[in-house]
Parts: sequence; C-alpha cells; structure tokens
Amino acid sequence: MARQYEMIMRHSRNSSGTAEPPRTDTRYKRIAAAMQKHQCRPDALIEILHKVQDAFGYLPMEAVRFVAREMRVPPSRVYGVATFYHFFSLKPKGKHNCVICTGTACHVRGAQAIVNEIQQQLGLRPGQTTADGKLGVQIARCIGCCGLAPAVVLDDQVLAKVKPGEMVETLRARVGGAR
Amino acid sequence: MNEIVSIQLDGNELKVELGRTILDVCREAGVDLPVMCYLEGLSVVGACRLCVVEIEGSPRLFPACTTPVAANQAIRTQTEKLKRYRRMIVELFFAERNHVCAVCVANNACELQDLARRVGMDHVRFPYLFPECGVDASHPHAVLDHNRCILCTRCVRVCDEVEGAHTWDVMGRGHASRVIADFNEPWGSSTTCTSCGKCVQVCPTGALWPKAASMGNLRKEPGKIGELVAKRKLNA
Amino acid sequence: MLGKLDEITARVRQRSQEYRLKLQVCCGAGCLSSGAGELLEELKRAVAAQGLEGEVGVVPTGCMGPCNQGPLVRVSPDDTMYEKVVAGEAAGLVECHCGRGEEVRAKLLFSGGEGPVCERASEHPFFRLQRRVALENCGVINPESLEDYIAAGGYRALYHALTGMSREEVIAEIKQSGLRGRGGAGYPTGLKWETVYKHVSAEKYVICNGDEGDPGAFMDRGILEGDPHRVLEGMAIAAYAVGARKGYLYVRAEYPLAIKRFELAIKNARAQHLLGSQVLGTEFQFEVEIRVGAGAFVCGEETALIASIEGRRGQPQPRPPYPAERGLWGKPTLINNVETFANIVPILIQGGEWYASIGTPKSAGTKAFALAGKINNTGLIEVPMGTTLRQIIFDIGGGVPDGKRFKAAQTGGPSGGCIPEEHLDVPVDFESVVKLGSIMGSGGLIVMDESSSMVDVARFFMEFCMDESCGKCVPCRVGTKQMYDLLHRICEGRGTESDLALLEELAPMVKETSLCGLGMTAPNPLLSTLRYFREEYLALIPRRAEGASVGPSAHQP
Amino acid sequence: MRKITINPVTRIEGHAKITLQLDEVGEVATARFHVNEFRGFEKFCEGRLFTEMPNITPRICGICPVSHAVASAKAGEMIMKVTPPVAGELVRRLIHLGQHISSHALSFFHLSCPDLLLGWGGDPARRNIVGLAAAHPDVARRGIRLRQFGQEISERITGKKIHAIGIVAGGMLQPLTEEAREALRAWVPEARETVRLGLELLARHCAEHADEVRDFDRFETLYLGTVGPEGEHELYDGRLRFVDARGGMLADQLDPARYLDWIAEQPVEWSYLKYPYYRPLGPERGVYRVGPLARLNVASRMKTPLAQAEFERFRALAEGGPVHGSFRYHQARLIETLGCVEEIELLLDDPRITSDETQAQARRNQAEGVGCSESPRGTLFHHYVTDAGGLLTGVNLLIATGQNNPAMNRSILDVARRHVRGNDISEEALNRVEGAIRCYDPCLSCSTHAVGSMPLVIELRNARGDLTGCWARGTGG
Amino acid sequence: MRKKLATVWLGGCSGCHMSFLDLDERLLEIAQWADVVKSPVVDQKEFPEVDVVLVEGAVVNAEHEEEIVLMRRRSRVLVAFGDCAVTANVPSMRNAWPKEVVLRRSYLEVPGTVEGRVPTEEVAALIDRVRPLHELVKVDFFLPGCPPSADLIYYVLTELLHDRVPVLDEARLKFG
Repeated sequence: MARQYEMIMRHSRNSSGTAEPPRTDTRYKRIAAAMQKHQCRPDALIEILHKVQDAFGYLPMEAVRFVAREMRVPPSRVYGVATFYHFFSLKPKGKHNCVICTGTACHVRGAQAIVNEIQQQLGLRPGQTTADGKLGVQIARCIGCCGLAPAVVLDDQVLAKVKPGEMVETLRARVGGAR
Repeated sequence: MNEIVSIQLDGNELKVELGRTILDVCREAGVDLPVMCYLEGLSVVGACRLCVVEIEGSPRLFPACTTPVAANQAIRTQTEKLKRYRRMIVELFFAERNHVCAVCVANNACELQDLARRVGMDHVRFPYLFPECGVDASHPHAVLDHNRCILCTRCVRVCDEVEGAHTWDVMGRGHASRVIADFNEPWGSSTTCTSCGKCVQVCPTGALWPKAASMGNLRKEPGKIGELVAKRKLNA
Repeated sequence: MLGKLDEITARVRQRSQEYRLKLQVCCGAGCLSSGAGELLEELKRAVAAQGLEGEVGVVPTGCMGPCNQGPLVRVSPDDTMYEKVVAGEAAGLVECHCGRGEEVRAKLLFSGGEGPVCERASEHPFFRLQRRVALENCGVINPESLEDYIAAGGYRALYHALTGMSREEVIAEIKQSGLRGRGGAGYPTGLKWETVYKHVSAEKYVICNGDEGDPGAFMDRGILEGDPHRVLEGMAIAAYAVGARKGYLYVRAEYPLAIKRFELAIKNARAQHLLGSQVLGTEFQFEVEIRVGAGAFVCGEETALIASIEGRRGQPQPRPPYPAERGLWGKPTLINNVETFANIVPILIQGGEWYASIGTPKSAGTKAFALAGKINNTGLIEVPMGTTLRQIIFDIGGGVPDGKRFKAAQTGGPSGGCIPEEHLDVPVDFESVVKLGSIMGSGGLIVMDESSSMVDVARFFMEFCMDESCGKCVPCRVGTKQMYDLLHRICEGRGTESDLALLEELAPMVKETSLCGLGMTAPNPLLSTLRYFREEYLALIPRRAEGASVGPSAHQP
Repeated sequence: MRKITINPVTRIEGHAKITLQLDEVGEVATARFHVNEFRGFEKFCEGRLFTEMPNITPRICGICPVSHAVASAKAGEMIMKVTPPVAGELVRRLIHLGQHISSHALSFFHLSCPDLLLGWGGDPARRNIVGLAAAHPDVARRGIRLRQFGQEISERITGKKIHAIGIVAGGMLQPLTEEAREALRAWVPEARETVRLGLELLARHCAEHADEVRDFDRFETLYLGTVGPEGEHELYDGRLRFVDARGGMLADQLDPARYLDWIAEQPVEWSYLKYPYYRPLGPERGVYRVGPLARLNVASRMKTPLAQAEFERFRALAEGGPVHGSFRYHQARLIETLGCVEEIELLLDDPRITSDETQAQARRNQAEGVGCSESPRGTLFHHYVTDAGGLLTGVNLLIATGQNNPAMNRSILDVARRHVRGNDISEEALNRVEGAIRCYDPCLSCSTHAVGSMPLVIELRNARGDLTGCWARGTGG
Repeated sequence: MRKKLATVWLGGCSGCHMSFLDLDERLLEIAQWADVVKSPVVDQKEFPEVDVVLVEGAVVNAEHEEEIVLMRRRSRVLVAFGDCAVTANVPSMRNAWPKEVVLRRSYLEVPGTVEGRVPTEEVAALIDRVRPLHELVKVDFFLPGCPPSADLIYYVLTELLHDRVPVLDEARLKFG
C-alpha cells in the first residue's frame, strides 16, 4: 500500500501544478476529440478512459488528470473509476503482453500450471512486467475461448491448448531470449 | 400525504404512511435496528446490511433502510437468524481491518464498538485479515486511518452531497477498496478539500478524527448532518 | 419499406442460387484463433485458381458450434462439415469436394475423435439433438452482411411489429411465449417489458446486457459475433414495445470482434433506416450506442451495469427501486441479455404459442450452452429446455475424454453449482437446476472429470467472486474473502473441521444478506460441492491435535 | 561442562528463565537471565500519530502503565513544544505517584511478604498472597488495601484503574474533582500506617536474618536515577544523575532528552532483553542499576520528612555511600512508597490541583521528542521522531527493567557461585537464586513479572546439552 | 467442591492480571471457592488438571503455541482473559510487518544500539502472526476488555466457580 502510494505520488508531482500535457501530442488530441464527441458528459468517463488506454497502452496519471480537468469530473471519482475496472491499468504494460486466461474451462484444463511455469522460469507473477519493460504477464478472467482451453493471448493473438513449457519457450523467443 | 396502510411490525399492528422505509417506521415505533452506512441526511446505499429484516412470505431478507413499507406487510426485525447474521456482519467488520479498540482514539466513542456490544459479539470467529493499511496525517486538522475504516462511505457521501466538494471517493474494489482523496493523494495536498470537517463528524469509527482529539475526548456529531440538510430544505 | 426488405432478400437469394456450392468458413473467435482467417483467404484463392469462381462461393460465418475442432468448413447444400482445416489443405479440399464431388473423409467433422462420424453433419448427435432458435443464423450467415441477415428473414419481425402490432400486442406475444431472461435469473421477459411499458416517462431506455462475465460462458459472444443484427432487431422491437428511443449495448472489452461486428451492424442498419429517426418508414425512432465494459463481472448485475453506463464505478444499488421503474439516468429501463434479445425475432415471426410449445411448461423455448472443460466436443450449442444433462454431455458433448470418469457438471459459473453424476438425468430447466443446488445461469457448462478436485473448484470460484466483489456491501466484500481464505487453507491441507463449520455458517449469511446477485450466489459453488462432495473436503483436513480447534462461541448471550 | 536451566517464571508463563553453566569442577561459570518475550512496540508504533502514544505504550506493561503514558505524553509535549498547565501536571503527578504505590505494594506485600513471613523454606503451594492471608490476615489485608489505594487514584480521576484514559500530550483530560480529592484524602492515614508496618516487618526480617541479608549479593555497580534541581528524589520530572560505586558523582542534571549520549544498549543472542550500559565507561565498567535502590543511592535527599528520616537510616547502612546489596531494594521501595504517600497528601492539599485547566493544546512544532519518567522499576525513556503530519517514523523505548538486566545477571551469578555447586543443588540454592531476581522486582512485561509462587525447575545438562538430571520445586516433585 | 483455578499469562502486558489483583479483598473470597494455582508448573507432564484457567495475552511465539494446547488439554474451562487473548489486540499490531522486520528494528536499528544482533538462542521464536487464543484452541468463554474490570472478573469467576455460565450482556461486554 505504502509503496504504491509513493509511486503514485511521484507521478502526481511530476505532473502537478500548471504544467499542461503536451497538446501537440497527437494522443492527447485524440483523447480531446473523443471528449468533444461526448460533449464532455461525465457518463462518457469510461469511454474516454478506454481511449486513453488505447492511446498509451495504460492510464498515465498525466492523462488521467487531463481527463478529469477537461471533463470536470472530481479527481477522486476518476481515480475511483480507473481503479475499479480491471481492464484499466495505471502502470505501463510490457512491450509484449501475455494474458493467461484463468476462466473455468482453462482452470480445469491447467491454466494454473502455465502461470506457475512462467513464474518459475521467467520470475514473472501475473501483473508484473520485466524490468526492461519487454514482457508483461497478466491474467484474464475468461476470454470466452473455452473451447481452446487452456488459452493464452499473446500480443492480441489467441494461443490454444497451451502447454506450460512451450509457452515459456514462446515467450523467450518473443522477447529475444531475454529473461 | 401518502396513503395510510397497516403493517405488522414484530407482531404489533401499525398504521403507517406508504412510501416510507421500514427503517423510518421502526425508528418511529421505537424498534432498535442497527445501522452503519445509513445516516440521516445522506443518500441511502444499503451497504452494511445490518438493518436487514424478514418480511413474511418472502424467502429474502430486506434492508430496512431502502425497503419501503407495503400494505399488510408482516415485518420481523429481531428473529434469532437476524441476530445471528448481524453478529456475523459485525465480526466481518472487525476481522477486515485492524481494529484495536484498546488504543483507538474512538474508544468509548465508536459506533462499531457499540455495535459489537449490542449484537453480543464477544469475539471474532473469523481469522483476522491483518491487511496492511496506511495512516494519512497530512491534513493539518484531521487524520485518516485506513486501519479503522469500515467503508461505510458516509464521508464520501457527505463530502459530495452536503459539502459539494467530492474530495473523497473509493478506489479499487472488493476487500482491496480504500477511501481516497483526489487522485489517491495525501489528504493534506488535496485541491478539492474545503477542510469543512463534515467527513470527520460522520465517520462512525476512529478512521477519521480531528488531530486535536485524544482517546477520551473525541466527540462526533453525525446527527448534525441530518439537521443541516433538513434546515437547508426548509430554506430552499 | 417492406418492399425494400423483399428486394434485398431477392437479390441475395438470387446471388446465392448462382452458386452450386457454398463453402462456409466458421469465423467465430475460436476458429479465428486456429487460423480460420487465413483459411478463408486460401479457400477463395483455391476456388479462383481452380476456375470455380462462378459456381462455388466462399463466405465467412459466425460460430458453428464445435469450437474444439476448428477451423471448420461447411459445404452447403451438401451438409458436409470438415474439421481442423488448415490453410494448406484448402486447395486439396476445394479440388476434391468442389471439383470432383468427393468428400474428404479424413477431414469430416469429429473424425479425429472417439465418437460417431456422419457424412451429413446435421445427422451427427452434436447437431441432431440441438434446436437452434437464438443461434439459428449463427454459423450460417455472414455476420458482417446486413443483406445476408435480411435475406434470412431479418428485420421482418420489426417491420411487422411497427406496422401491424400495437405495443401491447407485442408484449402480449412475448408474455405468451413464456420466454424467461436468459441471463441467469430467469425472470419472465414479457412481465419485465410490461413493467417498463407501464411506467410513464418521456425517456426510457433499452439495454442489452452483453457483459458475459461468467468464466466458461461464451454464448453471448457467439451470438454477437455470429448474428449481431438479430440482437439489434430484438432491441428495436423491445424499444418499440416499452416506449424507448435509445438503447445501449453493454459489451465486454474482452470481446473486440463482437464490438467490431456490432458497430458495423449499427452503421449498416442506420444506413438502411433500420435504426435512426424513422425506422422502416414509421414514426418509431431508435438509436443504439455501444458501451464497452472494462473488466468487472459485477457489471452483469443490472444496477451495476447502469452505474457503469453512467460512467461510474460499477457498484449495484439496492432494489427497489427496480431499473424498470428507475434505471438509467433515473428513467424506466429495460435490461435483457443478448440471448434473450436473440429470441425475440423468432417469437414475433412464429408466434408466442409456437415458442411456448418448445421446452418445458415453466421454462419455455431453448437454451444456449457453452460446453467446456473435460468434454470431447467443446463448443456452443442450443437445446430445448428439458433436455437432460446426460444428453448434453454424453450425446452432444461426446462424453469425457481420455477414458476418464465423469465427476460433475458445473453450471451457472461462479453463481452456480456442481451437479454430480446421479442427477444427470434431470431435465434442465430453471427450477430443476435450482433444486439441485445450482442455477441455470447464462449457460456456461463446465465438465469435470475424476481428476478434478471439487474443493479446488469451489476455491476457484470463490477467488473469482472475491476478486470481482465490488466492495460495497459487507457480507460480499469480507465474506467472500473469508470464505476464500478458509477454502484456501483447506486446499493446502491446513484446514480444520472448525474451518469447515465456519464456512458453513458464513455461506448462508452471505447468500441471504448480500446486496446483489454476486454476493447472493457467491456461496453456491461452495455449498453445492459441500453437498455432493463433502468427503473431498474431509479428506483434505488433517487429523488435528487434540484440543486444537476453533468453534463457534459456546456462550453467546 | 554442565548446564543448568532454571525457569523461575514457569514455562507456562514462559517469559524468562535462568541457565547456569557449570565448568568441569562443578563451579558456576556463567549465569544467564533469559527474557523470552518480545512484542515489537518499537516497530509497530511507527506510522501512528504521536498523540496516540500515551494510549498505546501503557500496553507495554499493566503494572506501570502510567509511567509509560507519562513518558509518552512528555515526549509528545516536547514535539508540540508545550508545557501542561499546572493542574494538568499536578493531576498527572498524582496518578503517577498512585501507580508507584500500587506497584511497590504489589512487590512487597503480594510478592515478597510471603517469603519474608512464611519463610524461604515454607510450602511453595501456600507461599502466596492467599497463603499469607491465612497466616497473617492483617498484613495481607493491609497490603492489598495499600495497593488498592494506589489504583484508586487513577480510577477516581480517569474512571479506570489500569490503562487510564486521560493522560495526554499537553496535560490531562480530566481535572481532579473535589469529591475525588476528599475520597483520596481519607485513604492517606491508613496508607501511611501500612507502609510503616511494611518497614517494620522488613526491619525485623533484616534483624533476624542479618547474615542472609548481608550475604545477598553485594557486587558494586553504578546507579542512575532522576533527581530534582537540588538533587532531591524525584519520580515525575527529574534530570538524570549517575553516581559511581563509591557514591561519586559521574554526571548530574543531565537533560533526559540527550539520553543517547550517556546510555548505549548491546543486544545479546540469548535474551530479548538488551544489555544497556553507561556509555562513557563501556559495557564492562558501565554496568548500572536503576529503580528504588538506585534512586535512593543517587538522591541527595527525599522531599518529605518521614521519607527523609527513613532515607537517612538507609544511607547510614553504607556510611553515606551507595547501598549495594540488592536485598535493600525492598527497603528502598518502601521508603519511596512512604515518600509517595506523603507527596500525595501534599498534592491533595494544593489548591491548584482541582482547576479545570488541565490541558494545553498545540500542534506539532518540532520533529523529535524524548519523554522520561521514573517507573517503579527505574528510569524510563520514550523517544519519538515524527514526520510533517505527526506520524511516527522512529520509536525508541528504553525500559527500566532492561537497564537492570546486566546487574540482574551479575546478581544471579554472584548468588549462584556461592550456593550452587556441582550436581548437588539444594532447595536453598534455588531460593537464593530466585530471590536475587525478585529483589529487582523485574517487570518482565516491560519484560515479565511473576505473580505469586515461582516454582523452579533446574535442568542439569552435560556439555552436549543432554539432560542428565532434573530438580523441580513447588510441585512437590 | 473446591475448584482449581489457574491464571496464565502469554503475550500481553499483565494488565489483566493486575485487574485480577484489583479484586482486592474479594481475592480472599475467591480463595474460599478455589485453590488459586497462580503460576502453574513448568514441566508439561506436571501441569495439573484445573477447573478454570484464565489465559491473558495473545499467542506470540512458538512456546505459547505449545503451552496453549497443553493448557487446553488440562483445563475444564478455558477463559480468554482480556482483549489480547480474545482479539490479539495490541501485540497483533506487529502483524503488519514480517517478524524479521520487527526484530531488526528493535535489535539492529534503534538508536543507541551497539553491535546489534537479533536474539536467537534460548529465546522463544516468534511466530509469523500474533493470534488470538481461539485460533489455536477451543475457548469456552471470552472475557474482553483492556483490561476487563475487576468487577467483571469477579462476576465471571463467581459464575464459573459455581458451575454457572456467565452472560456478558450489553452492559458487561466491551472491547478496549
């Protein structure tokens, strides 16, 4: 808790005060345009956060502040929403991302073994990213590909009937053998 | 004035106005229902589930604070099952965070502590979770101690609905939920907080307390909010 | 306007009559991930290369069902289905079947398995025992083509309702059908519509709940991806009936293909005045927006879903007031799930009476199930209510693989329960499943074999509920955490009999006092596994040291 | 080499034990006093607000909670840079004195009198306050009532006898009511008489067992205690004075806030209790003692006449120098108790004490604070460092019993060397060893504390640690 | 029939025992009904059977874990005596940190410490988490309070020693 707190604090200090986000950044332009489309109605908050995550791959605090300010939604509400939904991440994800489905079908067909193998071989627990940011590992509740269990989504590609050992090899290959 | 109907409350026949909640009716009739999240003057969230009652003919339980009375309802508020469930809920509260009454500033001035006595909780059967919780003392006048927070959200609501600042909200979800100020920043650096102190007054436990207070002289007046809201309505 | 629908229909039909054969390629999510996209292109290339362009059509469809066997190709009208067709086999398949008119026997559906193989796919028990109503177009038409949908009879029900039926009549038809909500609770759909209809308000809303959060369920995904217009049309009919002008589809972010296809469907439908200000030339106006969820199972709960659409944390509200009375933006709101809406069109076309004749008296119609787990034929199916679990698992599903013994079927996801072997002959309908300690749920059906630990299954679902608990009400927020911890302890071999006793005391309380369905049903997997597989729990509890136990207080005042 | 394990505080209470290591010829080579208990206040108080500490730290010890509360409150006052109003200080002193009385009464009447009056060789099962009540009902009753008086003070003011609510940084929450003042006054004469009785009993015992008393350990140490501006005995708000084994002044009128300049602590592997020492002289030569004996050895005089008279008699034992015999702790304790009763009487007569103005309010005005008070067992230091919001980022607690730890070990060794030899361990030897500890009245909750009889078990172990013999006392076996 | 009464002290401050002593002259009354076995025996084999044992304090270390099981076995009625025994109370505040961190603070980091080291020999090893008694053994009666008042102790003991079940109603039941 405390550690997380500190990290977020650092974010806020970096972006506090009057420092405007770089308006020239096309990503901000896209977000601003999306807000315009919804006339900055507060109910579009989740839609806009989706746009931010699309643009950055995660929700940078700067962008979250920007959204709150532009949409005139109280900061704590924006933060509350951003942290309520698991799809949103306040931390940058990896360059490559491996999402292990842990839905029921995948669970009974051995998803946990994949999680364990990755943790043992690559030292990555779900939610973690390698220090160099190359690989992030996440778990999903169910990606609706139960027929393919156990399934893993690697960089938006669904891998079916995954075997733990092979998965690790695939990941190693994807990040260039880096551990 | 709404229609008057008759209901049975714990076996007693009562004439009540339609549209009122069971909790209202109970309070008027002197039936003592425990509540934690409910506070007069604030919106009703039905979150603590302490005020659940039985209504004859339904297998479900109903929170008295949100359920309106209906004609010919037979309501039971003190069955053995309800008492058992209430005690269990209080146990869950105590097991969830780190409540140490002995050293809490709200000792002897705590709604949760009182509740434990009222429901006869002599110990907590569930394993204590001992979560890691922080204390935020960055505000000049008050302290937020997550160890003692029961997530009743009275502070969140009073800040939004009565003060209009919406400094507080809840982040995360499930048992990882935490009350936050602004972007989960130290309360003292909040740009929205007006330091009105209402959140501290409504907090039922020692989670929010004035810095100047010590165990033994903490006095909270959550009832003031109801009065304030009522006065505002009169003036409006 | 009807003329326009007829005109499109005629055009599409004529075009398809030009083809001697049609190669339908399943482009459901499962098959796509096995390479269906590549296969589609390869087949087109092969058809062209072999000069069959005029006589053989290659079309993508939604999910055909047997996801485990993908990529799937169906040859129509021959009723032949091929499994696990990889792109490299495209040319050979075209040459053999389309060119020489010979079946490729080795690639026939289910030929890789232990069960029967049929030349005519529809004769295989997997299809023969199904009755596809909601899924009738899935795996048949091109989901990205409005014209295909119209040619399959689409938007006629809407036209019929708008021009020939009063709102009351529509609702009466739905009531007569006996259709019950397919999202899990089984509330009568007609009644729900009527309630929203009766609430007077200038603004009303229709919401299609596509937040299919149950792990192990993918029926809604199949429908949204395979037949988006069917859902759209159902929503429009509902909007007409209850008096709404605005609708929302709330769909999971995990279903990008469904989002994409639904967006396209909205766009195409608007272009053809099937949505918008004067729908099909009538006064009826209806707009639909998509709202993408962000990973919160609890948003399947109606009031939480509404909160999410309003841009807030997806936390449920106590009911009453019900959404039918005060829902989105405080206005009367109708919420049905995807499969429910997919049943509306056939009901209006063929009549409520027809629909009611399918299934059982109290649970009319059909139900889609997603078969998964330790079962040979995983995939999407639809059967009449009242079909037994044994038929579903052993006849349609082909039984348990690897010679293992069946142990239990889990229905209803985290809200449901496990049904053991001895109850497999009970006909599946809303009531009977509840009697067995589970729920029908949205239709996820996971099969466990003898190697599955039921305590682990209970822990799995409890962890799910704990993670997905919104945190608003205490019994769910803390109760699920406590139950998970206790289950975890037992799974790890550190549990005691008193842990078990605590679980059994806590579970009913959480069930009865939680604010919303998530908490109310979270103990179900635990309770049902305890009911049927108690010995598995006891086997995990070590013989404890004398005197070391935790018990309920002996002296409560 | 043999090793003997003594568990004076039973295994069940499990807080402390003694091991004696014998050498080849059966002589005691080392004696160690092991404190088994650890709770970690220094860590878990971190992150709390400094104003909460007067309610948290009393939970270190239920025997001297007021001393902890006072030290905490004083540390807080330093952080706030505020002084309590007069009435606040006076009421706090009153409670503090009350605690000294109840603690000292407990030590003498409840714990030591059974030994003194029933004899060292009496039936261990009856050698407790209940047994005392049967044999000497009047002594027992009066002892109980003396302790009750001390506890009553806290209850009359705060409503609670143990872990009082109301001692806060800035003063006291509650004033002393007139009613309470009168009620407490009524106790004074009886209390004074009881202490006198105690002194007589002790004097008689010393006369009857002169050899034994003299024989008790008499090794020499330094002494630490707080004294008033004129060197007078002071429990509540004095400054530090160290004297050496000859009574010479090592350091005087030290600011307690700079305790670290004078005191260092050395942890050991074999006990949760550390080895503090007088820093300028190092761990070997810097062994010092605290508590009643030390306070009377450092003080130039007592503040009240009756206590002063006893004090003079006491100091005469060593011709004006420090009294080293640890048995004399008992005597010093009673003299202090007498002084406390007298001082309470003076306080109750002070017209300012019933003022409503008992608490000064202030915010945090500096980061660091040290609070010091004399607890019944010796000088107590609480040291807090806070962040800008007032949350503690560092906590250090220097507890009285801890400071006596090196001396207690030396005492045990001293006694053991004289009375334990080889395999032949006499009942008397066990008593002596136990007695050596009890003199210090070690608060082992601030380390541990045994209530009532203390059966002993001695385990003889050979060099490899195998059990070769076992003596138990107090269980009939 | 005279009862055998024991009072035991695990990880706590002794405040509950002090409150027991606050029975003052009523102690002698209790002594008429029961032999007070105040400091039970070291050797586990010799721990006597008792009718009532009051256990103060939380389970803090490995020795407590063994002791509480033994006491349970030898006691007819086991009372969790005070908040530490009932809730783990103040000692459990250390549970927020791993025990190693807590020990390191006290023995290596605090100012004034010279040649810091963490005690490991002849001392009871801390357990990972401080726990209330009922997490280890069956507790027959819970007597919360920090400490429970002497009046309350008197009431509870009187009832238990006369084979009655004490009832903690709203007026008597209080944590803290």
